[in-house]
Amino acid sequence: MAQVSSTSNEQSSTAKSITLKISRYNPEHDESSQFMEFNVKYEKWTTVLEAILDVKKHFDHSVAVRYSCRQATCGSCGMIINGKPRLACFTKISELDSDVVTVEPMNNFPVIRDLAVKFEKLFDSHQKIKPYLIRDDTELVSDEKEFLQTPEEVEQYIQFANCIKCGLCNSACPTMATDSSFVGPQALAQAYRYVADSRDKGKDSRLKIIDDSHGIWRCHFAGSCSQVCPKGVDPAMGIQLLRGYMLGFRS
Amino acid sequence: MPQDEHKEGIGGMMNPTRYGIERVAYLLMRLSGLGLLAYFVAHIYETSNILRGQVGWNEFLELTQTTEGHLFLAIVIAMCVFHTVNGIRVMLGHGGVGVGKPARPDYPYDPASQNYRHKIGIYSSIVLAAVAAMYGLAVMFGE
Amino acid sequence: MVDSIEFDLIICGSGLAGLRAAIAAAKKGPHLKIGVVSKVQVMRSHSVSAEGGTAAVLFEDEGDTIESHIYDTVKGSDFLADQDVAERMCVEMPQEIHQLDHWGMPWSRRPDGRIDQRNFGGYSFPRATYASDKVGFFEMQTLYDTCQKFENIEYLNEWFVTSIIHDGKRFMGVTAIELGSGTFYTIKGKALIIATGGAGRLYSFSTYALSSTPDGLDMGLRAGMALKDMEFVQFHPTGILPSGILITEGARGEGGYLLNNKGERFMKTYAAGKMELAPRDIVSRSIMTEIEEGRGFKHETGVDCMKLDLRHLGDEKIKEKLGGIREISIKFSGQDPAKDLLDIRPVCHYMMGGLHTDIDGATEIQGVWAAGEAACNSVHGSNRLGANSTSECIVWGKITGELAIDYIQNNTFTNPWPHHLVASEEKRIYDGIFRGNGDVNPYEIRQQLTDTMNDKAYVYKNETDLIEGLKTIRDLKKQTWKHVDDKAKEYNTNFANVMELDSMFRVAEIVLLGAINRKESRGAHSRTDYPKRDDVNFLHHTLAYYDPNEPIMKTHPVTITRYQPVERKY
Amino acid sequence: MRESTIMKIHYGTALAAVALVAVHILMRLTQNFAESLEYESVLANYKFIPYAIMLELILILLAVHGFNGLRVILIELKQGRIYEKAVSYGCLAAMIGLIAYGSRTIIMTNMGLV
Ligand SMILES: Cc1cc2nc3c(=O)[nH]c(=O)nc-3n(C[C@H](O)[C@H](O)[C@H](O)COP(=O)(O)OP(=O)(O)OC[C@H]3O[C@@H](n4cnc5c(N)ncnc54)[C@H](O)[C@@H]3O)c2cc1C
Ligand code: HEM
Ligand code: SF4
Ligand code: F3S
Ligand code: FES
Repeated sequence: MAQVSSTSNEQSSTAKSITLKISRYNPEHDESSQFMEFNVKYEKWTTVLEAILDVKKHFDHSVAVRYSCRQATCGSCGMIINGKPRLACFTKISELDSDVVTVEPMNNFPVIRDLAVKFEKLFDSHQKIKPYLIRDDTELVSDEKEFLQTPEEVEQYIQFANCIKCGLCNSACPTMATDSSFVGPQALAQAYRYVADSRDKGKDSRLKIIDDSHGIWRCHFAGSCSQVCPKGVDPAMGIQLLRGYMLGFRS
Repeated sequence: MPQDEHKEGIGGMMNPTRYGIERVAYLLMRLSGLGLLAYFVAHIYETSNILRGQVGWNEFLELTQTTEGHLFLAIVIAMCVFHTVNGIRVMLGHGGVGVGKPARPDYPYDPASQNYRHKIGIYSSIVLAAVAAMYGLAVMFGE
Repeated sequence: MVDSIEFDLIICGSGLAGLRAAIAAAKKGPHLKIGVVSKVQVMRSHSVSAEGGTAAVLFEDEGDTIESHIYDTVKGSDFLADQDVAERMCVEMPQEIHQLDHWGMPWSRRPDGRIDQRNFGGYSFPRATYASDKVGFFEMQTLYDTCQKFENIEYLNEWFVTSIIHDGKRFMGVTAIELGSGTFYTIKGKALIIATGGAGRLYSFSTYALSSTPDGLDMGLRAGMALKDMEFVQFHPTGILPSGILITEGARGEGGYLLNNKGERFMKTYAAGKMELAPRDIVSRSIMTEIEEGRGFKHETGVDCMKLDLRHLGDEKIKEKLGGIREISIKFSGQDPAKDLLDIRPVCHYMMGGLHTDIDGATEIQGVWAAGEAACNSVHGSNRLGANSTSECIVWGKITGELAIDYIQNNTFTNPWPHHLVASEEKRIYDGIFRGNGDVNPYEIRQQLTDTMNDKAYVYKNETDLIEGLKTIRDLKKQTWKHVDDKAKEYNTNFANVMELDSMFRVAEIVLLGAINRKESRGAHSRTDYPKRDDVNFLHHTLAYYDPNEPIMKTHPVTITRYQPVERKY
Repeated sequence: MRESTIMKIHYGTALAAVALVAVHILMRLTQNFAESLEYESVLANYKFIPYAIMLELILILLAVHGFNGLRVILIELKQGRIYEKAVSYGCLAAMIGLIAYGSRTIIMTNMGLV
């Protein structure tokens, strides 16, 4: 019996096309980055990631791009699309409303090649703010049950727990644009995520860590981080609430 | 060669066109802060002329009592008002006031911290700054 | 000389299983060096996509029992599960849920602060522990973040492991390419845990991450281990069109309906007792039967589909409990579950099979364990129940992590390093693949391979289709696709993609051979030409060993402790 | 000094300055603009001790606030131990310099040394 198979690759008659401009750059070999242009067909649901992979499959195998889940949960595919940091798999070509789609590697991250960037600094900053529950009894001893936590208490931090570490916020933040030592909105929002968790007792030690000359004070509430976050994390809110503790507005 | 961090640089930091009014406020806050600092230093120097006696003071005063001087002063007034009013907004924000409450985000995401309260704050600082500057001009040129 | 680094324990794969193993090992062996090697950045692993729940018995005070969890699992498996293994999982699970809670997992809660659970397919009690509909994501986050506490874990982000090095008996190390720089490395180690996840990208219509290819399975296979029960591929009833992204079973667990073009809840014909919450194999078959009998819909892409109705749940409940799939369906399909019916279709979702292990997750090579979806310890038999997979990952992650440390601490390691094996692996990938030539586009071959799997080994299978599929795949394999056009060393994903394709061929062949050999219908393996389960001839596991010409197929007995096979009815 | 202490001072000086600058400007406005700038009236103001003290306060507050603001901008522009030390001490020196210079004016005028 015929069982219809692949769907995403089929082009129906409604297919339109755009010019996809991909920034190409291999720091080991090239002086500077250059754009390569490709003509790609798209449907109303085609994402920028699919378009890039289409190019990789059929026109130029060497395009370097990071991707995995294709459903906006793994945080791999952050890049600058038409001037703004976005997830390639969560941006449909049809919603960009433009005949030319330009993709570049994220700003404020060193380029490995083409669209792929190094994340070491983001991971290090994340680790630095102690992103885990701090209390004596985190290791379960046989028969213990859960720590109780009401749905209202969950609501205090769940928003910030949605962070997929895509780095878009760090790419948009104006402080990150010039300050290599800034911890960045991603890590600061995670510091708040754990501070706001009713099970956590590590507030003081975390506040100490981010109270640094390149810590939380380098955020000026520009809000760009929240505007580009694809998961509704709203790092700007978390950071200001966290700073509220440090200024003594909250306890 | 140190690794190129691919930072956006000052241009990216200053670019006010991409992320809405909050980013404009950020830029104006910086510029007005620096402008005021420059004015402040100049102002201290200006007033020190009083030590040179009435003649010295008046000499110096004449230098500033020109059309350009008045325009400059109007800008200083604007910067001062903007920086002060927006500064109060920023301080409240930094303390966690008016930045919204944490809540489960629902798609399409609309960050609560980028809310109308702060937008109104920004717009009113701009408007107040403009009004103050105009008032200043009216007083200065109204002589 | 090949660059070399060294760890005590190597964990290949950084999904739920890999990270749980890393924590268990780091705790047990605080002075040992643990390396987590992954071809994606550690927390980008496929596991973040798991949506619906993790099964565990938490409410014995309200009538749930471990016994019942075991029986549901065994019955769900169509009696092919090893029952001692199923028991182990169900017994260990409750405390793992609480341990995750102690590490910061944001479980959804009841008003009184206790962890909440929801209903899932094939269970006789609501025991899928959930965190909205992003269970895997939050579990990965909790494990990843907890890993940050341990100084003896090191992360090798974006290292593509290509082979396992052993001296015939005992594990010695692996070879890998650091994708960023393109350097070929040997990573020496005393023990290895394979946690490379499932291989669902063998199918073109799939819920899996694009990185879920069978590299790990193939690596083990080439190293001499057996793949077990590979013919059992699970098709999830509700993959949304056109992308194939999963709409979690939790959507039906919360009360969603499946509708045919007559507007009927057709599941009443097939599983009146459980309706939409029958196990996945049954629901998927029911959907395909409905479609074949003309009661389906056509999606605008021309594909047949069925409808999932969540409208009666109401906007608020959908936002609260199914926020993730709400986002997915609005964004990717333009359908708001509170207002529209969702277009869904059975989709490749899970591999019951994997590297043959015993109940402890030990493989046939000393010093190598396998955990998670890459392993087949036979807990799921021929059909996995929803929410049991993350449970498996967590339980065997912990078990293997601890056992590997025991092994390292209780043995001495002095064997000479087999340089020749590294040399021949280098030759295989660099001469055989990187510098290979040919003019056939490997990406198109990959597309054809996955399309073939979709067409010929989908929900319903039959001899003709399977044999045709096998022939197509063998023909494709002979074409000249083994070449890498991208000649740069740095971040060469083209190279990685062709290596993935190489492994896909070997594993696809085993899936099809297993399916051809199993002339019965059991669980997810459903043959129209042999529609009945045949316990006389086929109540056994399938094993496949590597051979350059054709895989060697064997069988392996099923462990039955307390439940004798009976007819499976819901 | 801890960064939080510095920044608390930054906010504190800003707040205090709001009040004082408001008084300063309001007092200018009580008079006609041109008149207010006349030598005699300015001098009279300086000689009025409470007003002189207020001017001194404003001077200190704004110098501290302004130069710390400058420091913030500068350490965000470029990083490095030596550079950041230079910026911090440079701003501190400028701050002290400006306060000293401004104080000279105020004290000398107040004491009638003109
Ligand atoms: C969409 C979806 C939803 C699901 N929802 C649920 C659910 O609700 N409940 C449930 O119980 N189960 C669910 N499952 C199943 C479950 O998510 C998976 O079985 C489980 O996450 C597998 O985890 P893992 O740790 O074994 O492997 P994975 O998370 O798949 O990780 C594999 C790892 O191996 C690495 N790797 C692979 N090859 C190589 C190589 N060559 N070199 C180096 N590293 C390599 C990868 O980089 C990755 O880190 C779902 C599955 C899917 C597809
Ligand atoms: C009188 C009312 C004032 C208030 C309420 C005020 C408030 C603030 C606040 C809150 C900031 C921090 C902004 C941030 O971190 O994003 C700031 C920064 C700054 N202020 Fe003021 N200020 C005032 C007056 C002045 C004056 C008179 C000067 C000049 C001497 C000045 C110079 C600066 C500078 C240079 C900065 C740094 C700019 C930046 O980081 O964006 N301020 N001010
Ligand atoms: S806060 Fe948002 S933008 Fe930043 S890393 Fe997390 S998910 Fe990405
Ligand atoms: S963009 Fe940057 S300045 Fe603060 S509010 Fe966000 S971190
Ligand atoms: S591919 Fe995972 S977030 Fe885009």
